[in-house]
Amino acid sequence: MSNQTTQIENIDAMPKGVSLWDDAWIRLKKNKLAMVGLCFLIFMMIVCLMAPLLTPYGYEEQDLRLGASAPSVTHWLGTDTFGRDMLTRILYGGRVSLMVGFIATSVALLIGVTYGAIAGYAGGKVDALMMRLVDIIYALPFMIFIVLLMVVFGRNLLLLFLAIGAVEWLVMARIVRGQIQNLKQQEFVEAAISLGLSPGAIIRKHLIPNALGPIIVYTTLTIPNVMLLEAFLSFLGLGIQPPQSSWGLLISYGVESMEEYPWLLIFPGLALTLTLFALNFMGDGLRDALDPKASRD
Amino acid sequence: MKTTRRNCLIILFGLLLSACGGGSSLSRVDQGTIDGVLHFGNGTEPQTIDPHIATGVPEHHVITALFEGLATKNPYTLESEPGVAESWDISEDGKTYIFHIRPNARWSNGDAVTAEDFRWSWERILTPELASEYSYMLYPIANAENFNKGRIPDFNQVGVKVLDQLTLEVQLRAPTPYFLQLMDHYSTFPVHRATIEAFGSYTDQLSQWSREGNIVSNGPFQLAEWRINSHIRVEKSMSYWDTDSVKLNSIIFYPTDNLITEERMFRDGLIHRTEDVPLDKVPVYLEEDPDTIVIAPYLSSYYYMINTTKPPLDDLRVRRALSMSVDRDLLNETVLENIMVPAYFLTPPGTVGYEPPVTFAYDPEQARALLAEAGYPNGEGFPYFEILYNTQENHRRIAVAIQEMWRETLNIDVGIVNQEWQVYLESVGNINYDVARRGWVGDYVDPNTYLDMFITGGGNNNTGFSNARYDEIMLNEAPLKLNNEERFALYTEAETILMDNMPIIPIYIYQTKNLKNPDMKGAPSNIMDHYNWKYVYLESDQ
Amino acid sequence: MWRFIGFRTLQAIPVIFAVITITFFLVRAAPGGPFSSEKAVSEQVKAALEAQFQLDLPPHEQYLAYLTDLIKGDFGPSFNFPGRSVNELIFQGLPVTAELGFYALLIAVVVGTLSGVIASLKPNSLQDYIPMSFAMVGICMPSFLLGPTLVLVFSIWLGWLPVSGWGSIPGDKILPSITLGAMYAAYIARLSRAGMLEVLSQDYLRTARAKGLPEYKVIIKHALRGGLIPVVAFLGPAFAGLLSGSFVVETVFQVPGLGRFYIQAAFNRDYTMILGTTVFLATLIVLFNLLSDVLAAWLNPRLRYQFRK
Amino acid sequence: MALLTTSDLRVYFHTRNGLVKAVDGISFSVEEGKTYAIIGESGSGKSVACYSMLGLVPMPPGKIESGEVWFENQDLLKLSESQLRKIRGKGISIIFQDPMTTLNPFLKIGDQLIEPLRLHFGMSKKDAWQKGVQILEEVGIKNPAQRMKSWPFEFSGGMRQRVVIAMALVTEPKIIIADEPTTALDVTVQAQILKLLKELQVRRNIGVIFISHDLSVVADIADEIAVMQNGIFVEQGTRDAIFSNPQHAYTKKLLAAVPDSEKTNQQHENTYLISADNISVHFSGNKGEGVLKAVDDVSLKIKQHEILGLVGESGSGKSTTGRAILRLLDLANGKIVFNNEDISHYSRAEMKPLRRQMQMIFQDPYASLNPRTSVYDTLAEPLLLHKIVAKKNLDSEVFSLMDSVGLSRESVLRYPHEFSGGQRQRIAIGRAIATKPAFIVADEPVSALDVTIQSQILDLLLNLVNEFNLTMLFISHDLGVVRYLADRVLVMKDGKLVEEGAVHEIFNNPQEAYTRALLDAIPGKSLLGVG
Repeated sequence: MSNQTTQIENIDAMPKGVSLWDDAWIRLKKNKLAMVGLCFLIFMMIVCLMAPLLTPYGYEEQDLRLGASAPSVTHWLGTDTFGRDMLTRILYGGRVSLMVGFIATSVALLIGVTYGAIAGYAGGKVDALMMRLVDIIYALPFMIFIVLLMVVFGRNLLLLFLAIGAVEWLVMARIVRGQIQNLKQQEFVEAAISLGLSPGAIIRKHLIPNALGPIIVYTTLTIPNVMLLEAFLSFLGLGIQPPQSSWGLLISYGVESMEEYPWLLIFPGLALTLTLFALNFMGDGLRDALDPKASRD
Repeated sequence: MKTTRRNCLIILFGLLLSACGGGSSLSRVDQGTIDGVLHFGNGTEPQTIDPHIATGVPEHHVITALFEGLATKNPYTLESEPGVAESWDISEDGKTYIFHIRPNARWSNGDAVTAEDFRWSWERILTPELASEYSYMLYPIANAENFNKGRIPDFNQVGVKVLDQLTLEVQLRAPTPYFLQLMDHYSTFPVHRATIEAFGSYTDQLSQWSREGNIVSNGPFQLAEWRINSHIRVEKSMSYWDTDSVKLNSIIFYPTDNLITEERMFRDGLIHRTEDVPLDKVPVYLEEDPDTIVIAPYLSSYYYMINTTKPPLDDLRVRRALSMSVDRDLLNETVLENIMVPAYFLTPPGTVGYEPPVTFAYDPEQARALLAEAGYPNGEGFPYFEILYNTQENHRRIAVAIQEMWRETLNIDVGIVNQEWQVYLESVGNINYDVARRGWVGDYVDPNTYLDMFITGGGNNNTGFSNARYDEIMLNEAPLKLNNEERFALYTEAETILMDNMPIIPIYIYQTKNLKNPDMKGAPSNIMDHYNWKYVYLESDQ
Repeated sequence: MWRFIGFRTLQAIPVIFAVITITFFLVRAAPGGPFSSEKAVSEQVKAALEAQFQLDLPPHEQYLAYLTDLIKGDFGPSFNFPGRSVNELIFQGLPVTAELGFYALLIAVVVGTLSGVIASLKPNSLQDYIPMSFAMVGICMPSFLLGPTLVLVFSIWLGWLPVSGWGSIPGDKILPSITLGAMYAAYIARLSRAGMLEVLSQDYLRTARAKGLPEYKVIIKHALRGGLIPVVAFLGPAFAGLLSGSFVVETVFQVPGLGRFYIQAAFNRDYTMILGTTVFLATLIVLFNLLSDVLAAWLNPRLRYQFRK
Repeated sequence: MALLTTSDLRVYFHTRNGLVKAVDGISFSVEEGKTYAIIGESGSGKSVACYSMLGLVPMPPGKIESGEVWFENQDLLKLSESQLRKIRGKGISIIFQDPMTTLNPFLKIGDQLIEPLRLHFGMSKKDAWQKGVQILEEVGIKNPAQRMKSWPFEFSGGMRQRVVIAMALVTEPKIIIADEPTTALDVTVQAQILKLLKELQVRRNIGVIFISHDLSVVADIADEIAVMQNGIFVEQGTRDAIFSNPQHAYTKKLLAAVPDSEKTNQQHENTYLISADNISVHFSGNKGEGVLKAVDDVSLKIKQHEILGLVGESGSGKSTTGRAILRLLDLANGKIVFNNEDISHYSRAEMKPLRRQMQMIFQDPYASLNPRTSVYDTLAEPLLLHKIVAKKNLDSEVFSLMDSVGLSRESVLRYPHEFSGGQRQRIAIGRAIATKPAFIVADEPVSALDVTIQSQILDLLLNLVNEFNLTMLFISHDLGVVRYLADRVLVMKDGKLVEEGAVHEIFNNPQEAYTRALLDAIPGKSLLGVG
């Protein structure tokens, strides 16, 4: 009973809802660069989502006689060779790219972290076996694999995510495994074992949180890869169909006419680059925020 | 440790020095013009230069430099000219050809080119085990098809006979007006028996006989070097019978499958001629450098095939509605940069005088009416279908534009699918598509090369189209006609049947577009995109 | 050390075997055969063609025959380039790609470590932000964009370097090397910055300073070695990646390298060539991973010591 | 004559969180051949004071606000960086605390050793190498010519510290700053190093500034002592004056922190809570090397409510024994009985319910706490895992645990790095007692802590043992600590038990030479009157 009273007196120290993430959020809010990045990302997402409200054009709406026209009052970012409004196409393309970027990366993250953590923690033969499997998948001819997938399952977005995740998780698994291998030597892991925690709980609660730094950094590097991979897959025919587009595709088409119609390359390129920069700043900020040591010196 | 470090430095310096070294001297093409070396952008990398195995245009360019058939074509008129044969006699019924081989025709190793060389070569290409994809080019010869398909085992029954060392007699199964033209197609070229047999079985596709150092050929040039994905260099042959007419000292063929790179190579003075031009560059060249861009009619047709076995596309009204709502003029003026010829027919107009019938026009009103008649007023309830194309930028552009035209005109929802080449071929071959793009390049200058595709069950029909009268014309009536007038009348009837049934939506007739350095002369554009290398020469105008 | 190398090599054998097996059946399962053609080919021709390339045998016999040849070091004939063996094609493309990869890696290492080290010396200053921003751009910029852009600037506008080619015109190796190396330079810059930051906080640098060593010697002699270990560990996979991932650059610059063979083979369903290059690259990946482990061990005396025992 | 005179030295740090006056006006001088000791807890500013004299404090955020440091007729604080460099390592050398991190792991010993010679005297590599061999020999490294070519990791901690000392001496400096040079070492090694340092100093007539947190360490070697707290010297004087007549309260506290009392023996019930019979633990070495017998046929029994001390040098197998008893390691053979239950071959799942009964406290409070887990989560984890409290009572239980180990409740949301070493060890102890275990293995729980903190933690442990009726296996290399806490002592060497007995028996009448050597090594015996 007496404890109860003390607790009520100590309102400030109420531990309710405490987690590394809540704490990280508080720290993240203090990091200006990261917050600028985050705001930009949110802004991008909102703008892309609200695209139909923001532009008077449809993304598929052509004006063949107009063709590729430079930025003007009616078309702020110009039009492509079909006379389609670039701003509209970039906004709609952003939906695809952002979605692919986040979902496919999440898939890669989920598989890679789980797999790598298990291999790293198990060690020994299990580890050797699991990592050899990674080597094997890594060496397979990716394009053939994708085409086969496409034929067996047909073309759909889910498959696109799966295909991208299937490549990108490999490196993630390697990185996480290395981290876990180092971390599991630490005394606090032994402490957790001596408390009686199961391996699963140790991995989840003690190992992965401490490997978050490299995981986040690699994740921010994965997202651009994923977005470009989506463009490649869409180019091959798996992925999105015209008249839909994505930033990666817009850029790859833009490259082909970069001398004649530079705006077809510059604007989608800018959208992608700025987003990736914002993501990078946010990633760095998040990494620091998730490391309790980094920010309160 | 020390030495490796220094090596690294040297390499770095080397890189820097070589960076500064460029730019000062003449460009590669200017130097080439002086030296008589033609730098030729050749599209994709040739797979082989064995004339009996090769398929494709890049191979054609190289093989015609290395080999020569009985007749060649004049690049200006596309008339047949004497090649290895100095003359020929054609019988009254048009079914017997006697070729007189010139006595001074020589292989590059000095051997004489004989009638037997041709007989043996044709036996080779027709031997089923060789599995030549172009063996059908010789089918006009009596019994050639039967031999090729294994129905008769004895080549002596095929209509090719060596009368003497320099005289070859060919019996056709029907008068074939374009037969002479085939004599400069590489499938009819002679190959050197001793060489081939020295490198193994004559039916072995994997034979090494056609490799540099091994190959013996009879054309104006000899193979000097072949580095895959880098270049093929051929050099003037001294043993060629007409070597004095050959003006180029050497031709270097570059694989240029990346259009952007190819165009930049041209601009940078690395090649005299490109295989193609990116569409976006066309208006730029037309305006700034009209002398270098060449746009010329080409014996090739671009159309959409329709799977006539699949609802709702099995309904003729739907097919006609789709076809009538494609604004070919607008498409050509915008997406195609105004360089193609809008088409309402399959056969390119003016093919040896044949003019295809025009049976319909762009008519959105009637298209909508037809669709309504088929049960889809204002496109309502029209099932989703997809346009299939093989992965390539221009095909995508056309598909995107047509997709939008159909959406706007007919208010129907159409998807676009692309597949890489091999998958696309399989889909089309199995008629596993809704609507698919296709381009067809004529093998020879005659409407027959187009119209015989659509006979029932034809290997390239791929649409499910079948019409008894059409088959009758193509298989039985037209081949027997001796004069073109009668033949063309039948062809007009056939093409009208085809367009009335609309298993294909014609879109445009190709024109070739490429860049050519003004120094490159003697290479006029023609509808076969054919180069007769001994006519080609380099001369600077300055 | 030799024991370690031997052990790893033994481990690699089942990996490569699995890669061969899976790829062998994968390519045959994929749609589109090596001999699909736009013009219809008669059944007879098709059958004869398949006989030419032994595709008429049952799959398991094809597989066994392939393995038998492979053990003899024969990757078989290319389907796409009749008359050429896969061995020949690989050994024609490999030196080119290896040279390109070497230059690219050289550029990546020099530029990457230099900017990473410079950035790490003054973290969170302009000296840090500027090279790191470039690194970020380098990572975001796909080579299909960087290549044409560099060509536009340095070849078309400035006219300094040739547009394409490999070894035929002076200076034609520079742009492909830079294009290929840029992304790796960016990665290395980030890695070396992180590695250096870690080492720069180590006590033994304080020891070095306490000896009176000037700062540059502290960095070069004491900090670099530890700080660049992550870079070295990255080099193996990076070089393998350079070899297998160079096809975009090779296509843009018309470089006759292995990467183009690989992608051409994949598009043309050149079964033997796909298999050959895959097996070859898988072996290289294993080899270079091993090499970089050995190199990292060589740099890290503790590991080296363990190997020796 | 004073070699170095420092007056009114002030070093402030301008951090984001405000101004930290690390050194706030200290003055002292060091004489030739004498040792000047600066004593203080971690964070008192003693290291900053010394490093700032040589410009080795990062500036910014550090800034020297005032003061003069005279050495060889120049004011070090006014010298440029390049002038200072000529003094560093030549006129004044530093021996750092942790020999494990002070040496560059990527360079051979010899290369590091001759670096200052080549730098300051421009000696040829050959000459420098010879001199390096000499100096290694002088610091007592056998086979020096060969050892020059060794890597740091091939040396034990003590040997490394000898190398570090050699590195400091090799240029024959006038002054050596020894910054806690023995803190990271075992007591026996510490004694050797201190002796060596003293000999060298006398032989070469060097002035030494000796920094330490442990008064007993400097008891034998210091000539003058300054006691530092919060950036100032609270007391300065000769050794005798400080020890015999401490003036400042803080000095007295430091003196009192030396554990000197012997635990009064208690009677225990005769039931054994845990017993280990002939246990062995083997580690498989690299291939071809056979197995390493870390624990070799050890038997021990611990009675209910008994504290059993287990002593030995690093590598003697004492930690492995502790872990084996908790079944954190697999046994090669032998039997462990806990509460009449044979747990020798229990699986992980079978062990789980027992885990709440048996806990462990680790040596390094920095490594044993998950850096990303707040105090709250650290303490709540065992409670939730073993379902000891309901969710709604969790907060109060965590708070009461914090009370028990003397942590302030405000810090419940903080992360380990925000705490000092002592506080961290309190968290770790809180985690260990959270499940109200019957048995705890404490593996060197105080050896990483400052002396004053050590005594606090020891007191805490003792209180908890009594309060919660704990049984404890207390592992330490420090006999002084064991003596203070344990009822009974086991001495281990090379994986085997060498001696066993009640505390006072072992201390007053050791039977084995090894035990005697351990006892001799206890620092500041003059203060304690032991042995």
